[in-house]
Parts: sequence; C-alpha cells; structure tokens
Amino acid sequence: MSKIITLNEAVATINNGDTVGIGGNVLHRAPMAFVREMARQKKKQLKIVKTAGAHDIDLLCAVGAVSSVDAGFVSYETKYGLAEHYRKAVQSGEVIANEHACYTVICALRGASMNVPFMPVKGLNAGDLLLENDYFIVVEDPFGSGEPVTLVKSILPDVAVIHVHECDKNGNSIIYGPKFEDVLLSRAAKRVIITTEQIVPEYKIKMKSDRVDIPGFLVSAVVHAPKGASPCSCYQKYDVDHQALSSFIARKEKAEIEAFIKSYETKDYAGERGIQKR
Amino acid sequence: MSKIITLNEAVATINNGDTVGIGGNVLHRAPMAFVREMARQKKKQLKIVKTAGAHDIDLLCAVGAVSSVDAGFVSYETKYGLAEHYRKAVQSGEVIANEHACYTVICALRGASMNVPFMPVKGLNAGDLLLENDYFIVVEDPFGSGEPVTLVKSILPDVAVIHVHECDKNGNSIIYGPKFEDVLLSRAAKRVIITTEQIVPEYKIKMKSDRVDIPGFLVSAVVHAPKGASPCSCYQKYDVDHQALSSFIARKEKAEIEAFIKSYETKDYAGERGIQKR
Amino acid sequence: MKTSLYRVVDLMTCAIANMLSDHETVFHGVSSHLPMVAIQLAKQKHAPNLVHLNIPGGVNPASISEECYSSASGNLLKGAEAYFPLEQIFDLSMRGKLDVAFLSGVQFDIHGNVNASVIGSYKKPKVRLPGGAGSAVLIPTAKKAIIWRTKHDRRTFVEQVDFITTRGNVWKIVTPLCIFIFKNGKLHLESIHPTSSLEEVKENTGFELLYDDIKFTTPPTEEDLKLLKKIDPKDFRSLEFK
Amino acid sequence: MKTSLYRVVDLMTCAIANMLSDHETVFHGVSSHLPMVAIQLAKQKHAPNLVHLNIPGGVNPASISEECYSSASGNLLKGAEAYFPLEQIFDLSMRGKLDVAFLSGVQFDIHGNVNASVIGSYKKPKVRLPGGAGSAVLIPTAKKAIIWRTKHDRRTFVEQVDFITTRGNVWKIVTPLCIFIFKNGKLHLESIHPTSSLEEVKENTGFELLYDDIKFTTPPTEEDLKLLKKIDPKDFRSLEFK
Repeated sequence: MSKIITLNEAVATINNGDTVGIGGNVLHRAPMAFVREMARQKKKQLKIVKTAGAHDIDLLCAVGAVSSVDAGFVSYETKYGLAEHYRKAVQSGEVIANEHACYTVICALRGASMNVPFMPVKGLNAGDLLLENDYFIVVEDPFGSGEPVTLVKSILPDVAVIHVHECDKNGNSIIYGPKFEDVLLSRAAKRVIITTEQIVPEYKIKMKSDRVDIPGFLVSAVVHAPKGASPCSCYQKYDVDHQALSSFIARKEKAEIEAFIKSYETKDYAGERGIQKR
Repeated sequence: MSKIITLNEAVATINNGDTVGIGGNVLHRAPMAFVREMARQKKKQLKIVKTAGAHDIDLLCAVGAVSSVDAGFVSYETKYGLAEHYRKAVQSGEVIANEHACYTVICALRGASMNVPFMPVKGLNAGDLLLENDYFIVVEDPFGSGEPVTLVKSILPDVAVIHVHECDKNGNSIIYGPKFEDVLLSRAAKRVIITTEQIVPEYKIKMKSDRVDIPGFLVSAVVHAPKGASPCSCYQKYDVDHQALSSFIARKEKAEIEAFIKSYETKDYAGERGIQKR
Repeated sequence: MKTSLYRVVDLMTCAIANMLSDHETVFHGVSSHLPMVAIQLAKQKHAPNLVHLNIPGGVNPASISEECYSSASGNLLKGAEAYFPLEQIFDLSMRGKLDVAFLSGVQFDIHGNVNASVIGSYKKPKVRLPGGAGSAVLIPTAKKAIIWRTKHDRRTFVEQVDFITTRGNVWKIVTPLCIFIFKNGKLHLESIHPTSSLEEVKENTGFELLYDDIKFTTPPTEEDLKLLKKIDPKDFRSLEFK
Repeated sequence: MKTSLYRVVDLMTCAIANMLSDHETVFHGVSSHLPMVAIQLAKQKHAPNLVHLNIPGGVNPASISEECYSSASGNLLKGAEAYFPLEQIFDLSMRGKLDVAFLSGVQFDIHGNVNASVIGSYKKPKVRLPGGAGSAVLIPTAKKAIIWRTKHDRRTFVEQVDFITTRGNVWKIVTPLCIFIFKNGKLHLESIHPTSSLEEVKENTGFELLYDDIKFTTPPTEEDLKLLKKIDPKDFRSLEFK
C-alpha cells in the first residue's frame, strides 16, 4: 500500500498549533517545499522544533505561522546574516523563543524517542538559560552522588518533516551525506512525513537496505518533492541557491514574501506530475 | 601512530576489578580470543556488562574471573542449553547476578555515553526487579506530570572489548551485519579495545568511511585476532563452531575447562605473526 | 480428536500465526524459533504487511530458512527492508508502537505474573534462570505480549511465581496443551488443543482453570501445513521440543 | 608595528592554530570559517594527529577548500576518516573527551560570562540574537573553549553581559586587537596583536584590562602565510570580516 500523497494533501494533515520538528540543519536539506506549502495553507500557531534553523524558521515567522521556536540557534550562515523575520517576531512578542543549547534539543528528542518525560543532560549547569526556562529543572541525583543534575523536558513533535534523497513508496528512506539530527527526529515524533528528491522502486532500496535511515513502517506519508530543499542545499544534488536566498533576505514586506512563496508554486508541485499516485 | 598491540599486551591492561563491557550478542561476535586470554592471565573480580551473554560470560565464570554480571539474559541459545557455569557461580554466591531487562543495560550505557548519573526508562514499572535492585529507583516526575518515572543508574565500563570485521592501525573499525549494542558500548566505556579479523590499510577504510562504526580516536588499542570470535559466529566470516561449543558445554571440571582454553592458544596468538608491529 | 496429520508444534505455530493481524509490528528475540516461523506463516497467509522485527535488526527478512540454531544471527538481515536494531525496537515499544512482542518465561501464575529470573530467592537463588531479557520492559509496553512455552506442567503454571520478573500486557499464552487468554486481571482458558483434553490441562496446571465455555483450538489446515513446510523446511520450530 | 605583509585575519588564524596541540579533539560549528582554517593549518604545521570534528560529521575532512559559505555542509565529509555527527560530538564533550571547542558570542564580560542570546530581557528582548547553539553545554564541558570574535568594541566586551548564556571553561578569546586568557576567574590580556596597541585595546574594551606584562602576539611566518594560501585559497577565513 503506497504512502505517496501530494504536497497539498500532506500539508493538509498539519493542524494549527502542532509541534513540528523540521529536518536538516541551517541551510542544508531543510524541507522547504513543505515549509512553503505550510505558508500557502496559512498554518497558524505552529510550535517549531529544530537544533539549528535558518530560512525555514525565518520564512514561517515572516508569514505569521509560528507561535514558538525551540532551537539552539536560528540564523542564516555567515554570508547571509541574521534571520530578521524571526528576530522581529520574537522582539514583538508574537513568537516565543525557547532557547536551547542544540544539545538540549537533542536530549529532549531523545526523551521523546524513549517516551520518558525528561532527559538528564550534562553540561548545562550555569547561566540564565537555566533560570529563565521552565523546561530545565535541576534536581539532586537520587542515586546519592550529591551532584546536581539538570533535566530537560522531553519534546514530542506531533510530526517530523524530513527531506531525503530517495525513498520507496513505503517510505523506506535514505539520506546521503550528513544526516544531522533527522534519524533521531524520525524516532521522536508521533508521525513522520517524508519529502523526497526521488521515489525509487522497492528493489533499489532493498539492495542497500543497510543504509536505510528511516524504515518505512515509521513513515506516515511520502511526498515527491524534487528540489524540495531549495533554496537550501541538498548534498550532492544541489547547492544553496544564492540568488533566491539573497532575494528572500532582501524582502521586508508581507506582499514581497508572499510573492516569493508564490514564485515556487510550479516547482513545489512538480513532483505530482509523472508520479503514479496510490 | 599505530595502536596495534598483541593480545597479551592488550589483556595486560585490564585490571582486576574492572568493569568490562563485552561486545556481541549471545553466540554472535563475542570477543572470545580476548575473553580466553583474560582467563589465561587469571583476571579476577571482573564486573561484566552485556545485554545478552552466553559462552563469554559462562567461560569467565567457569574460571572464577567474575564478581558480578549486569545483563538481561545469560544463556546459550536453544540448541545449546543453559550457561551452567554462570548458574553455579551465581547459586553458590560467588557471582552476583544483577538482572536487567536488556533495555535497562542499554539505558545504563546511554547514561554513561552522556555522562549523566542515571537514565529514565519507560516500561519497567512493576515487579520484583524494581524491588530487589538498588540500581533502579522510582521518582516522581519533577515536571509535574504526576507520573512515577523509573531511573536506572548509569553503568560506566572501564573498558569495552569489541570484536570487529576490519579496522585500520588507528582503530577505525567496521562491523558488518548486526552491530548489536557495540556502537553504544564504544561510546559508553572509558576506553575501547578492538579485536579484529583483519587489519586493513587506512586508505581502504577511508574508501568506506561512512560505514565506520567506531572512529579511531575513540580506540585505545587494536589487536589482530583472526577468528577471534570463535567458537561464536562472525557474520559472513564463520558460523558457530558447533563441535567446540558442544565440547565446552560438556566440560564440568576446572582442568577440562583449562585444557579447552589452552587448546586455543595457537589460534589466539595467530594474529601476532605477520603483522608489522608499531 | 484427530491423530496427527499435524504435530502439536504445528498447531501451536498456526495458532500463533492466526493471532497476528496485518500491518502489526511484531518482535521476537533469541531462542524464539517457533514465533519466528509463525510470523512468516502469518505474512504468507493473511498479513502480508506485518512488520517483522528481531534482534539482529533485519526488518522483514526475506527468509528464515537459514536461521538454524539462533534466531538472533545475521541471517535475518538478508533481503531485509531496513536495519532496525534491538536498541530501537525497545524504544519503539516504549513509544507504544510495538503491537506484538513474543516472550517466554519459566513460571506463570493466574495473575499474569511472569518469572524468568530465579527459583528461590533473588540474591541467593536455588536456580538461577537465564533472565527475562527484554520481558521486563516489553511485556508492560508492547500492546500485546504473546507468551509461548513448550512445557505445560505444574512447575510452570503455578499458584504463585517465585519471583515477579514482570507483568503487564500479557495477552495470550500458548502451550502444548492449550491457549490461555488474560482478561479481567486473570488467565482464562481460551481453547484446548484438539490433541489434548480439559482433564489433561487441569492436571498440569497449578492454578484454578477459569473458562466461560470449552472451545478447541483451530487445527492447521492442509494449506497451513504446506506453507509451514515451505517456510521452515528444516523444522526449526520444533527445536525447543528436542 | 609592521604594515601588512599579513592581514589581521591571518594573524588571528595563525594565533589560533598555535593554540592547538597534537592529538587533541577539536570541534567547530556553523559560521566558523576562521577556526576551521586554523585547525587545518595546525594539522599541517605541528599537529598532524589533531582530530577535526564538525557538524556534518566528517572526522578529519581531507580538505576545506570547497566549504564556501557554510562550514556545516556535506563537503566536510569528503575524504573524512569516519562519520561522527553532532549528536555524538556533544556526548563526547559531556564525557570530558573534547579537548577544544570553538565558540563565539556577542557579549563577554571580565568574569568569562558569554551572551549569545538576547540584548535586553530574555522574554521580551530588545534584540533577539541567534542563540548560543552548542555553547551552553560545550563551554562548561570542553576542556578548553576558544572564543573568536571578529569585532572588538565596547558593545562586545562589556562591564556586564545582558544575559548569561553560559560560562565555564573559556580558555582564550581572540579578537582583531588582542588575545584574552581566562585565569583566576577573570579575563586577562595575554597579548596585543602587533597591528594594534594597548591604547586601542583599552579604548575598545568595556572592562578593566588586567595584565602582568605587555606581550605581543607572534605574527605569522612566511611559511604560515604560504600554508594559509594553500589550505584556504578562497580566503574563507575572512568571510566574517566582509
């Protein structure tokens, strides 16, 4: 039974208010086609989770889709500067920035993947992040070492959206190059939506089954989204689209942002053509 | 700088009383050459850690090398019956059996790999294991869910001994087929000793660097031990040595056991010949 | 009562296969040949989308016919769809996404308590058993735990277990004589194998037999037996009976 | 003061390279071109067994010359010895086995406090900064945290940071003007770059300058500059200065 659905259908399963874990890292392999479609469908009050985000979070903040961001870092990389829409949204109070060390996002997802309410985390033992955020608690070690132990509250995404290089119709997915935290994310979320450069026949995945990063039985839906990470990079497929990214970053007004998102429509829906549906 | 040393030298670094994490699972890819050399060097009071052990733990118990075993399961597989030396040692009080669910060994090693004193664990919420063992504690969720949460105390092995298919002289190691908990174990222990079927040139490992399970910088020592898992199996290299295993299981007396271990001497030291040392 | 066109082990294997529904995630561990064969049988019969998970980590291995003495060896990776090892299977169960876990034990009581640890006291046991392996976390978290046991006697089905290794979501217990089902907090006799009788079950059970009515376990069909021969030509399923 | 046979960025890169010892495990994150180049320089000069770790997970990438805009892209996997991703680098640091972490920040005070979070209040900030990324767990756990910062002014080196994102094992801070070292609980001026002066450092530092004596940072040698050209022909190291 194929799990392949259209981008439109997949995004329609996202509820306003959902906690959405986004795959990739900074400018690499973010599921941008899916992110843009969330903007088109005017999703609201999303709670975004990611160790280190950039264009994805910035775009969603620009269209007012976000209520909170749990992340260790939100910024474009050096060359492209800061995530201005995210900053403005936080500074205006529209978006709550739950600052984590990237590692505490990882630990919070590990907690979810093990279905425990918290995860102990070494290292975070000083500073104001501990004081300002109620998702960190310091307890005494119940095993009597006398040491304080910091706990981070688990984060259970309603859905993880991950862009991969290839998968079969059942969702067995392979990521080439850096996997970032995507394998963990796929185990932490309640459901997993895969967007993929390529849908390949099952026998092709089976030939390299030891490389499958996300087994199909964890996957709810598969969306064919060629160039689905663009303007972010996708390892060995395409690099950052410098022009598009710079163009986005230069836009300040809502109408300009919407035009930018609209300009991707043909590309974002390209995967629906030529694919044998269900 | 090569990390290659002899089996004898590697085992000499093990101290009496050390907590030793043993790689592999039941009858598969246990580092038996290393285990036998520990017996020859008359190591004592070892604290063994393994999710599911068989011949390795049974042999060490047979020679009186063990003070405690933390494991979820210790037995030969169906065909070969129970681990009688282990059973006797526990029943006589010589060895303390710290029974875990296999998963709580995994969680305890995860705790060590993250350098936290404990790991929360779902599932273990009833029964006598909780009551009898001080390495489990139930606390109230400090984040206020009202749920009790079971914690398992982290287990920090002094050393992990892992048998692999191939590695280079720096210890960059590849395991083919099932990895069991060996990757985790290599991250949890204070130091890692690799025994390997084959030492291959660095460029050969580099060609498949994305398959390296244990990077060299985590490895303290490399021992060339062809057939080093025998009489246990080593995926796609050799299967269980039925005759040897049956022969061991039939032996009851200490002298018989010692003769068995002695009979492997030539094989166990085979790796020292023909290897360019240091 | 038919005489054996089939053996009890075939009946047990088929009965277990019939307990599995399509699309379920199903795990078995080491020394678990009988459920391993049952899973393959279910896949071929009525549950093609079953997800077969195991210790070496092969998701839906193509064949079990080389699995020989183990049920935890690398052969289960061959032709698998993905690598999903034990660590992650446990996590899956903790997340409530493991539908069926096959487990065993040495003593069981009417309250669904399972002992796989010791006879006698824990700290100074009379008999040290192999240990519960994953049971202590899987029986409480898998949606349905199916226990199979190749011995049915009063030392196995006892008034009170010596040690509670675990209890939880025990769903059914399959023995050479019958099938128990756990409901309303107690083990009930669900069906008696046509090869046995109520008297035999009673004689060999150390706790009170609860049942609503007497049913008999559905025997294997001709097709079942043919499939079994194809899936498990070396008869691994009866390894525990030897 | 020499005029520039070398640029300040080259001096900073070489000074950082000189801080690294052979066999150390060294990590840099995203937007970290300068330390990335410094690590490669150290490897070629005096520390061939340095273990270079990074976010995409390439252990000892063969080359950084394609790393372009990122310092976190898949190019760092090319020719690497192994894949060891961010998750595991964090764990490594928690275990006390990460020798050096390169981190940055926006404000620093004399007590070694680092702010990478907000200007103003945390919940309603005047300026939301990108966030400390790994700093809050790496600065306390890496044996030595080296901070580099391409701006040195009174808004960066302040009397008191607006928010303490973290503090811990800050070892050195390298700026375009000087190098600070953290000892006895306070930042001390370790050396002034030959391209700057005590006055310039004083003018641009918002806290009291502590120092035992005035030293100057060793400038790059001819060989250093040649190596830099070879390792980083596209001058990624100065990306942050543009």
